[in-house]
Amino acid sequence: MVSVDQYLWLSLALFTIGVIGVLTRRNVIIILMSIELILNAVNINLVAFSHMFGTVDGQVFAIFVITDAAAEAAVGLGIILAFFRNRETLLADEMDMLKW
Amino acid sequence: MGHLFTPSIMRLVLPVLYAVVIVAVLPLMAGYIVLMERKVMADMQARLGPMRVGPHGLLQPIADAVKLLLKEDIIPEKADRLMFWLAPLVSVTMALLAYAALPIGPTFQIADLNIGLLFILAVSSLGIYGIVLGGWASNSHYSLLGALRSAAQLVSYETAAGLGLISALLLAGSLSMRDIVMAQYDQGMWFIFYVPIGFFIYMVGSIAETNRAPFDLPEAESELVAGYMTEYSGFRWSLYFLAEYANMIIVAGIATTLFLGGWLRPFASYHDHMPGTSIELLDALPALLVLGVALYCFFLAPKQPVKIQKLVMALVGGLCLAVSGVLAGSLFASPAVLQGVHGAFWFMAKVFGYLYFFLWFRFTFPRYRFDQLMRLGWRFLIPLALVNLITMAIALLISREWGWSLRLTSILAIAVTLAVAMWLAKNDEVDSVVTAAESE
Amino acid sequence: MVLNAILFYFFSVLAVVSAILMVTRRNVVHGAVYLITTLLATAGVFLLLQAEFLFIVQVILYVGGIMVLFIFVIMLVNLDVSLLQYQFNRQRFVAGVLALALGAQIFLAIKTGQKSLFPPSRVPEVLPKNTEAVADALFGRFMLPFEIASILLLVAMIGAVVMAKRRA
Amino acid sequence: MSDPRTTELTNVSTTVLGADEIILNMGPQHPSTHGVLRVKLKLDGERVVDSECIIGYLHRGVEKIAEHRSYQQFAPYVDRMDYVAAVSNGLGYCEAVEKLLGTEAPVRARVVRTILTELQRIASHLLWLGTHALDIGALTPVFYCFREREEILKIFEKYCGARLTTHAFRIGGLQYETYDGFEQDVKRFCDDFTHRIDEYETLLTENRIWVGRTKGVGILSAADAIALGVTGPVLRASGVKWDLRKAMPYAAYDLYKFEIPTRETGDTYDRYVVRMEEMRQSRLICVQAIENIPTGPIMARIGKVLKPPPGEVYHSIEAPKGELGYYIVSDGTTQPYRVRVRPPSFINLQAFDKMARGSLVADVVAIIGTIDIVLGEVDR
Repeated sequence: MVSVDQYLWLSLALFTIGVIGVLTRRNVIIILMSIELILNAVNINLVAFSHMFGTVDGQVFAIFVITDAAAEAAVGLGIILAFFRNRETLLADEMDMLKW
Repeated sequence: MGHLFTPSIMRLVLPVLYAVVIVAVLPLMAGYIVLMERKVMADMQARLGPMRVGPHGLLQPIADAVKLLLKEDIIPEKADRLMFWLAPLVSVTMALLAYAALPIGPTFQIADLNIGLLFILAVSSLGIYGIVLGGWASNSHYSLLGALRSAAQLVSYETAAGLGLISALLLAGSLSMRDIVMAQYDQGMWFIFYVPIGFFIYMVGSIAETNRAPFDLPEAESELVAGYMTEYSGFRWSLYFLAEYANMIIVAGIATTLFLGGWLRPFASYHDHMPGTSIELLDALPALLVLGVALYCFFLAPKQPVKIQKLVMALVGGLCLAVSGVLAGSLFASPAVLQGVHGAFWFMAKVFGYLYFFLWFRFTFPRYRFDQLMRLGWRFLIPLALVNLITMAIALLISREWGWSLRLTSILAIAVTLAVAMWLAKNDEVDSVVTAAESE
Repeated sequence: MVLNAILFYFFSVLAVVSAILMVTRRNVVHGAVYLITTLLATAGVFLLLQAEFLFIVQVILYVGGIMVLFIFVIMLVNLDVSLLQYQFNRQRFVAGVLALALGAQIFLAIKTGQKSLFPPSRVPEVLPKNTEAVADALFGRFMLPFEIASILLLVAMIGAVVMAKRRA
Repeated sequence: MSDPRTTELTNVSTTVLGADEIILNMGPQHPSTHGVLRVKLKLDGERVVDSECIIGYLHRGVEKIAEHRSYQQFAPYVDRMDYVAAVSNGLGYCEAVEKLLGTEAPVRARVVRTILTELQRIASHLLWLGTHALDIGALTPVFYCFREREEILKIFEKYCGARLTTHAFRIGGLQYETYDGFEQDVKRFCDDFTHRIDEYETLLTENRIWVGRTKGVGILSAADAIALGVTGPVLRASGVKWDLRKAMPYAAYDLYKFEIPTRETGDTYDRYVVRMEEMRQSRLICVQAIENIPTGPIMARIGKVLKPPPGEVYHSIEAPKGELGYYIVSDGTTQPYRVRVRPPSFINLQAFDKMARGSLVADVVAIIGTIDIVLGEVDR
């Protein structure tokens, strides 16, 4: 029988991979994608617990997490496009000037 | 051996059987839709269409398939090999996956998901990846431009088509495709009569979603040559082709299920309530129709120039005869069998009727320019779909609360939506003149 | 039930492997495709947890919407030179150790709390209509968060439009 | 200080977004350039900023060849220039040489020439309509147009044995008497044609998408048209009422009544309407001419060997594409000293840049179609 903690291990694994991605990668788009991965790991936890308690609140909250991820991706990609148009680079450690 | 056929195993075997049938029949059907398209196009353009391969070109799809299999499969030199190989696969699998919830007959349905319609929409929305990755992997400026354009078109028209569907869902009240058809059976009226504007919006949206007719911009633009499919050839190209036609059949299937009463025979609900008339004319219609086709084939057989064509035409005639026999035979069999066999016939008839409109539009309308296409989608179709949805919801509410008959309230809703449509179209005209002037 | 377990392990292995590939790949497009496989695997996990509506929202909204946005942006900035550059920043060792430490901490948290997790409730034979239940909750108890989420989306939309506007 | 390893690489970026203007090359081999025309478009995103037409791929040096041929020998070359309207080319050349000789073709020859030229005008416009609609995406009109054009080509074939490059006329008149049944064929075609034109009109004129794709596209004002020397339907669609058949009547045009259609705004839609109306007027001329073809000789009395007196002549006619002019200089020998052709397509093509600037890429295809160029005439 698949008990709840196995879902927790899965989301833990995805979460750590996401954090590694955010911290070690240079390309801003990969960083943004790793954040999406972290949000997904959180979703799995929410749904696993909602299944455990038999209620539906966890899933509803997961839907809110997804809408937030959508908003964040839209604005994040907008910033990347605007930044790329000015500085022709996508590397996080090259974005070292507050005002260019 | 007995335990082998326990209900849980049977629950698995039947859908797998249906899946195998559909996946096997689909390429053949896609091929014959291509032939139908070329024949109808030729007929509209005062010419004959394919006549050489087989009698009246009936074996043309098989010839096409063989040609496509034997053609050399070129991969551009600096193309991204993994993506180039993956892209057509994605678009074909997504197209085939959508058949899981399509109810062809009362029993002939792979899986009656309780989120059937949403599942099909979700899977067909993933088809964009096949196009976008294909355009990207071909590593040529033109196919990238074509891929981006078709992706933008697909995304924007999906919303319009989705909203058009929701207005029909309001009446059905359930997402499962079977329940939708049953709802139309219980209410005794196909949803197209309650919400025709929703049907119109869905039709326009579905044409744009399958990149066809006046919206076939991405691969038919004169300077984009063939859009995202330019670099593909041979079998890989035929995968894209199969995906496009499979999508067309799915879109037609959704339209028939939601608006034209799926496998229901016209006036289905009246037939059962009227005692006595066991074999009504409409029940015998399918058998008679196919019989007519069979006789026509036999009539044509001797007139074919080549001996082999005579043989094939006679064969086709025999096939049609067998089908009409099955249809007639099922009349006398138990009602379940009758429902199943005739249901499949009526479903197919409606699907091909819907596809005929696709072909008809393709040969009468010139192509939209990309910005006009986007303006039509965002500034006319989506607002109209929203208004249609709201008015339909209000009509439904009024008929539930105050007990008016749904037919009356839906007519009011249609009137209101039409008025809004006129207003939208009028100021859409004004805008297009403005943009034309300002673009000078 | 054994089918349930098999599917779970299949989806979780698929998710973890493609997540690792996503993080390590040099080519951004390959990374995006691997992320899409991870998202589809998690959607499968949602199905296993009887959350079909969430499965559909994940597939349509996440994979069909957000990831298309990602692929669009990747194509618009098809920076061929980024392939030649070094992909990991210089503090990758420190970052890696830090992330693993965080992971170990959470591991410990789950390990200790595992005993107090009570067993999963009996899976009822007739599945409750998940979509209706979610709809009731969404428009019933969670009315306020629903409105706030819609405003959030509105703000994000305006932000994205302003951001991407040409400076002409 | 950013990582040293990366700085030298970043400036090598080839980005889609970053590039300010891309040059799109619609090469000689292109489905919708009506022959071997190469167009270099400078694009800013979707909008055309600048365009340049590169021609010469079909240059055969026809005018140089003329200096080493006798007047009669050069007549077939003339058909190869605007191969879509060969009969009009022949008419222009023969009348120019007759003017040089100071003679004129007999009445019967002039009337038959008028009928054949007007039929050729309808055929040329039909071909234009079919390919123009095909470029904009309407797949059906091309087949209807070719069905009608086939009828006309049959009449040409019965009369002079050839369908496309007909060499139907001779200097001084006609070679062949009209075959019996000529009047009935032309009559049958004319009666049937009005119904056909209405068929095309129902398919395209009120079609919202067609109007959307053509109205306001490739606008050419009257002043620009005159400045660029544009002639023919393109000029008349910009509001200038100038048609050589009325202004300087030649052949037998002064015997018949017909109108000259003009429009005001000079966009692709107006040019479409003008050409459709012109087809109707040509049909009208044919009907009037067929009623009474005067009897009499079909060839003026000029010798076998033509030695026109030294001098020069410029004679122009209204070809389907515009004013087709012949400037011939003779030095008294049997071979012309110089033959200069004023081709309407070459000069109308100069208006392409004025029309294409500021329009979208998709409109470029419509604009090339609406100017109705034939590369044989542009390159000569």
